[in-house]
Amino acid sequence: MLKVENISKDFKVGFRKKTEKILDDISFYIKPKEVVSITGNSGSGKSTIARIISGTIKPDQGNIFYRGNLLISPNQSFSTEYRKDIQLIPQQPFLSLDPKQKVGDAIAETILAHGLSPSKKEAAQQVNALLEQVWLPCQLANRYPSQISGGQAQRIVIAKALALNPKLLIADESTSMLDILAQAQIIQILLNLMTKYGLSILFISHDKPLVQAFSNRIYHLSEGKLILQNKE
Amino acid sequence: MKKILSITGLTIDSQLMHGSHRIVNDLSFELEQGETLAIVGESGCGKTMTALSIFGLLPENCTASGTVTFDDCNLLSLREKELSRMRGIDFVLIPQSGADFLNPGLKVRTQIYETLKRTGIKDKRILEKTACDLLNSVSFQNPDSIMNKYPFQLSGGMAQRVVLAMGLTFSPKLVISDEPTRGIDSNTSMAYLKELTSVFSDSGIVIITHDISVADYCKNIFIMYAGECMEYGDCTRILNNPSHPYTKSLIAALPINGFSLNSRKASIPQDFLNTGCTFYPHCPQSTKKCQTDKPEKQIIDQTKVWCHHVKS
Amino acid sequence: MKAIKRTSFKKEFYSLYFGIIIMIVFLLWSILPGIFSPYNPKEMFSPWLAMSLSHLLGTNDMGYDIFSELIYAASRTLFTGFCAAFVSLIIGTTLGTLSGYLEGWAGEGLDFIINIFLLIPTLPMMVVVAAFVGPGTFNIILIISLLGWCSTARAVRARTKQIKHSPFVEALTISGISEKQIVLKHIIPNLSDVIFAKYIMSVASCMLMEATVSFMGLGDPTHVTWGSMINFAFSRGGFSRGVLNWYLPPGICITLCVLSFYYINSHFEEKSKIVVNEEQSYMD
Amino acid sequence: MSDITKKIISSILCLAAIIIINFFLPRLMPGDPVLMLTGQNEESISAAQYQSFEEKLGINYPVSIQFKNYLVNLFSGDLGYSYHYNDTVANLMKNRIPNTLQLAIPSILLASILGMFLGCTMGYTKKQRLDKSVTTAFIIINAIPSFLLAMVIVTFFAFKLRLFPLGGLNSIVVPHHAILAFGDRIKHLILPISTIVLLSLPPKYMMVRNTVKSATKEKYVLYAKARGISSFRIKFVHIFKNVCPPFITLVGLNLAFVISGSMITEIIFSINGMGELLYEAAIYRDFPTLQGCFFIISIIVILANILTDITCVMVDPKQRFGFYESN
Amino acid sequence: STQKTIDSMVIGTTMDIQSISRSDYYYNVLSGTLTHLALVRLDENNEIQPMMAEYSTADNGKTWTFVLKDGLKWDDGEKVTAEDVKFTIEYLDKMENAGRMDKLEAINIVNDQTIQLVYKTANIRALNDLTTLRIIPKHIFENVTDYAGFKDDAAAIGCGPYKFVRFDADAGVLEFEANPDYIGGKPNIKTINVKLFKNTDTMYMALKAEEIGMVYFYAGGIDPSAAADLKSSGNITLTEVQDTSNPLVLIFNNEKTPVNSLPVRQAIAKGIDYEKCRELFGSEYSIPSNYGFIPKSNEGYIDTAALKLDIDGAKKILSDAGAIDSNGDGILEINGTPLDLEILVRTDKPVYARVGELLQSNLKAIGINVILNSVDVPTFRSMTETEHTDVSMLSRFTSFGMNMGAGMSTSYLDGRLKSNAQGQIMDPAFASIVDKLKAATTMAEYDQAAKECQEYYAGSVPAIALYWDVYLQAYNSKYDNFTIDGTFGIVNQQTWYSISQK
Ligand SMILES: Nc1ncnc2c1ncn2[C@@H]1O[C@H](COP(=O)(O)OP(=O)(O)OP(=O)(O)O)[C@@H](O)[C@H]1O
Ligand SMILES: Nc1ncnc2c1ncn2[C@@H]1O[C@H](COP(=O)(O)OP(=O)(O)OP(=O)(O)O)[C@@H](O)[C@H]1O
Ligand SMILES: [Mg+2]
Ligand SMILES: [Mg+2]
Repeated sequence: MLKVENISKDFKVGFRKKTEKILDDISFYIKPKEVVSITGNSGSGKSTIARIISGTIKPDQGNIFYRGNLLISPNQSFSTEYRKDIQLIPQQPFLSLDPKQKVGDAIAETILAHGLSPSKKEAAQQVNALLEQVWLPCQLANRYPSQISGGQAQRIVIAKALALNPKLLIADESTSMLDILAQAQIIQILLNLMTKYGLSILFISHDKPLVQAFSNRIYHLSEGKLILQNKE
Repeated sequence: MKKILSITGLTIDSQLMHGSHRIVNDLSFELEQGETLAIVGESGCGKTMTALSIFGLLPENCTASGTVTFDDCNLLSLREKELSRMRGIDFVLIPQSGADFLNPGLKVRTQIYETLKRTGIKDKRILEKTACDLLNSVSFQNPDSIMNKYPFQLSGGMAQRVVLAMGLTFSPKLVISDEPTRGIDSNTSMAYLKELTSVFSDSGIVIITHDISVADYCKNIFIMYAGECMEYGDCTRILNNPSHPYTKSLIAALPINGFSLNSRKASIPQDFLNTGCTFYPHCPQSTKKCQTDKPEKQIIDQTKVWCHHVKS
Repeated sequence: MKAIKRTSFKKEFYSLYFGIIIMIVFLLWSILPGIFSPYNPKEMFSPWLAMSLSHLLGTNDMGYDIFSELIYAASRTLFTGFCAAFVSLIIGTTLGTLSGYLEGWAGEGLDFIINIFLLIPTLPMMVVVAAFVGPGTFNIILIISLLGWCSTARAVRARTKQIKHSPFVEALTISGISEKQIVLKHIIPNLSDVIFAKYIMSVASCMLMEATVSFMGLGDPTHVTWGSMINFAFSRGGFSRGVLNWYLPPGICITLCVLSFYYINSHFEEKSKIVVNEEQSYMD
Repeated sequence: MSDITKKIISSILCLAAIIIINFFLPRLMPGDPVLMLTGQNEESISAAQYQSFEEKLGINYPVSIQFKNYLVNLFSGDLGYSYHYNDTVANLMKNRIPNTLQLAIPSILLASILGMFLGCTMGYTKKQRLDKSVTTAFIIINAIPSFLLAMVIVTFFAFKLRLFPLGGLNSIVVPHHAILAFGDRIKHLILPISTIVLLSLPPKYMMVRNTVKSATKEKYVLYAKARGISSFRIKFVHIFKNVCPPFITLVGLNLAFVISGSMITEIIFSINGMGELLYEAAIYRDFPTLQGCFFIISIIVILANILTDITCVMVDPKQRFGFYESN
Repeated sequence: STQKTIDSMVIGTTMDIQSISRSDYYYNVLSGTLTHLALVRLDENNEIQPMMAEYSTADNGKTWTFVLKDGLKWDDGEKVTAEDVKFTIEYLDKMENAGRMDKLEAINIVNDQTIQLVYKTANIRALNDLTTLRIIPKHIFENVTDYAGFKDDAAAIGCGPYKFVRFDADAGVLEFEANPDYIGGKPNIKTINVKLFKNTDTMYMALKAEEIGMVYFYAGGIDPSAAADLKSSGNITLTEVQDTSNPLVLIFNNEKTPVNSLPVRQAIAKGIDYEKCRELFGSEYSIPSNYGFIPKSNEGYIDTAALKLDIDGAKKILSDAGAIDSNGDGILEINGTPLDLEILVRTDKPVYARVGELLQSNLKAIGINVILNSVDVPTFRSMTETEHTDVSMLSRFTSFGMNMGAGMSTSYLDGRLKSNAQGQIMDPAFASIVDKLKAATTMAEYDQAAKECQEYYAGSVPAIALYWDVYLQAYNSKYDNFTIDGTFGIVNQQTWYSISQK
């Protein structure tokens, strides 16, 4: 479904043209209904991979194919027609919410932007359903990001991604701020969607037991290289 | 052992447009010198708010009542000026989610240095060296290049570790660390916990977490649900032999136990139930009594439990 | 626990009431000046009368009743101030946001336009424009708004650049929110602090700009506004005679007007930070 | 750094546009370009004079040659000749720019520092009442017409209290000793500078206060407090760093404002400066002087623009590291 | 105790002096009171007196002979000669386009000190023009081609009672010191500083604060609205100077409707509240004006009927002329066209707008609708002086301007003149009066023509002087014994010898 070929990425550091190689010739693939996990030390470049696939930064080299079509390359930016299919759950939930927008509106906005609901009223209902799915009371929808807790923010971000019924979900440390129960709940939702709609997941996490528990393949990222690890 | 912190009847209310809403209800616990306490609870149950209230850093629309006794003075009644003198010296907060909490406009170096300067170090070279040591202790290989970066150039875990490192600068009596290990691999987080307990061996440490393995590391554990205390006592005893139904379901949901979920829905009730146990709507064992009466504190094996189903 | 705590907000209301009352008074003045003013503003009494019951604020150099003049000047002043500030705000925000948000030559091009306008020194340009279109309220609004938007645009541009680089905008792109919506629904609300500061300040400046324009001999002296009252007081000896009751009241009116506007707005700003808990809004 | 190169290119284009406007405006405007360019009117000019002006200006050459001459003149520092002042425009400016700068530079510095200081303090403070009263005070100041404010300042400090002189830049008899002469100048500058500072302070204050106010809700402020960082440092280092770009832009803009906008102050304080020159030139339609002022102010604005943009990039690390360039 | 030697005095002025170039209008005026001399001057009774030279005339004013006084020296020590006078006339004609040479047939230098001007036509008022001809040194200027740009200190060399010392543009100060070699002897004040203000209010404050000794503006007084304040401040004396100008005039363009009809003009003249005008706009010494237009202190003045408010009279004139209010809106119509009087006012002088408002309310009472049309200065100038597209306007006639050409304000009002004519009288009767004025060879002949002219004004009302002002000049009360001069007011060459200090 998604094929990543020979991706490399440098980051600028310092004033002159000094750069640092973060990703070096990365290749992997994700099949439909598959959970692929990436682990690695902190700062190894996992989030960078996620951001490249979701189209917010461009790779320096390499191509990414989605369903056989070229999705991203150094001189092709993410084409909007796949926006709905590939969703990222970012690592820092607070920073990725508009401080002046109520969290419920943030979800409703995404739904409406993709025409997934005919009217605002229905969008509101969908939002409530989504919030329930991620174990949040619907009153929370009326709060601003500064008025919710870390875990709640993380779940809002997840709900926002799920709202679009994506085909590929990139979850970057998505359960790191959740309690065990909520985490289990989210994982179950994801597994459900996977069987029902053929969702694939790129799961980025540190939590070894968690990763072990439900992924099909595990990659380990270290010093810019991606190494396949067999499930133990 | 000397008592460092003792909290009784801590209640936090938030002011919203159409009235007030209770976040934390009647919490009590205490902390001795050298003790590590884990606060565990589902997300949104009020852990961070509890920590913030101790520091006097609640958001504008929230107020705390009750008593927070630290060093023989009630922190809740202190003025902002006195509190700000104590913050970072007498007690330290290590916040949840480092990247959100670092100033995006300042270099890591500036932010570490200004923290270090609070402890009285002036010399540039000593500053540099101490900062490097600190960063090393949270498994950074090349501290110097990290210090020259801006927070947005760090990865999530790196930012978290920078914040942890900053937390280690002080020699306070009380440390509250809010989900310290979020987004860090387990080796680093264990190393960090070791460092934390050895650096602050004389202080009281509170670790807010949802990671049972982290909680395992602590002496006592305090289990919260929706702003109220469920179970409080020795850590190993509670984890191995949970008595409260909520604690039981927590442990059942661990990945090793196969994500098993008891019937549960929305996480926190928006209004506190004046009567009855807070957990009863989701409790597999709930009875009529749970709905009407507030559970009393029970003590089993030196563990405090608030549940009708547990008999001492 | 459901008890509604209102005491801490009560005090907030005082300034709100103050603002609303002032605003209503001024609006009534401008809609129905005849009802409030004791005399026709062009009726002549003896000049330089002091304050008295029959002439609340005395009379001016021409023997006009100052109080009546003050009331009759309200509509034109309010209109000029709010309109000119509003138009320049709209232009400034639009161009500023776009030039800050757009990448590449589109952004640079807009920036270029802003710079060109910035380069036009307001004063001589006003002289030239005033010479072509002639003095008059509408023309003054036109001139002020056509030349006054640049500084808003620049400040907005700088802030937009900053916001554009924040992670939440990145997150919005990932959610597939169109650029248009990002700008309209997310960037602009986050600019509100800059924009509002600008607007508050420019309402008053626009009201006064007219006075300055006539100070330079470019205004339309045949229409009274608060600004031109001050200007007349200044140029017709009101200042050297120390006729406070002539030049202070219009100044106070301008200030009150802006203050009331500020108070009303800041009240709602505060309010909006405390969340509506009962009803759900979902973007309407 | 390519951002800055782009900036410089666009500034050069801007300058070119200004030059072109400057050149064509009098030639395209209705009326006789010779009269327009000399600032004369028909009655006061004889046929012979007209002819000599025409020759001097080279109006009857083809436009391309005129433009070439204009450029050559411009780059050799010849901004034209003002027949109203009977002097070259370059000379007029040369005499007046230093006077204006003496007012402008201290005013800008003071206004920026004060605006930043008060704005940060009031935006950050929890004392609602203090904040409200200071803000109200600034709104009031902002609503005072500039000439009235200047007059009130003169009347009170110079006339009633006799603390400062009533106008001009020197006393009638300048003391001989350099230090005394300097003191004399300072004494004359205090009131006009205070006036300009008061006039340009409110917008800056409001901008900083509002942005700081919304920034106090950010999480990094909370953490800075938790670390016990002094509120001074939080205000002026942490928050300010992040609200800087729009502020710097505003300050940069102010440079142009102070140069042309100090007009009222210069008139009331009888100072021979650019503002006054511009005012007179506008009133008398002294086109060459207007053109010259226009040109010089344009250059100043362009420079200020480049400078503020560069500073913004310097201050905002995300821009500096081309955070967004990579996508 | 009064003393006759004064160390220094500061004169404050709002005159816009940019440089000491001879072409700087206000510096030129100022120099005429301090450093430079003209051949003749006007005294307080507006009569010509010798200044640099004694004069005599022959051929009914065709030939004028001037004998320079003995001992006149330029500040650099050179002698003043007849050559300098000749040079000045020729040079200024070239440089300033002064137009004197057109009128002259010859300039004959009789000897070093004697010069003869021969005019083409006899002109009994030729000397009027020479009062502002300030003689400049030939040896300095003969090589100066850039007359306007010549701002060297040498440009200020004159032969008057004072010498120019310095011009400090930053401080806005011009310094002059007494010229010990002056033939009239040493003036009473040693140093005179002229302080330039850009704003009248601060200047008055400086006067009150005794920072300056007096305020001065050429051909004008202090602002009447400030008079009361200055007077009450205790240390300031106000002096009256008889004005020979018309400070506020309503001028009609006789070619435009409705003011091309005589009854309308007459009705307007009767419909204005002159008392109120003086109260609101004039100084307290202002004088009610007459139909004859020319102020009292002018040469050739005759008494004509005084202008008075007479509403009934005005109404009667209008109804006799067939004006009726057919649509009942309060505005009269003649042959169906309403009496809309458009008055042009300039925006730089707020007082005109005020006067306009007064006229508006006055004339409404007699059924004439006034439309105020405010325009900026250049537009005003081009509309009134070049294009003559105005219907009527408010303006000010200066004393010098009124005396120009044939005098009697004809250069403002004669429609035959293409430029500067603000009024538009195309009437042949008026044209012949103007020609008569020009052709006068004796003062008696001139006065006769002047009489006819004023009678014409009174009969045909081409312009209305709203009042005749007496302007006020203010100085610190410690000074005394100023000499008053018709052209310059209290600052003039004679004042420096009479002034004293308490
Ligand atoms: N400013 C606020 N006003 C009102 N309610 C708030 C505010 N901030 C947080 N809350 C609410 O208070 C409750 C407790 O929040 P808190 O941040 O303490 O949770 P937490 O236990 O730390 O959870 P997490 O593990 O997700 O961080 C949440 O339900 C949250 O929605
Ligand atoms: N904008 C940027 N400019 C420069 N360097 C950056 C930037 N963003 C990230 N980096 C660097 O890239 C490296 C990888 O970052 P990334 O966020 O992908 O790590 P990660 O694997 O997600 O780590 P974590 O588990 O801690 O989140 C880090 O060393 C970081 O410092
Ligand atoms: Mg990451
Ligand atoms: Mg939390």
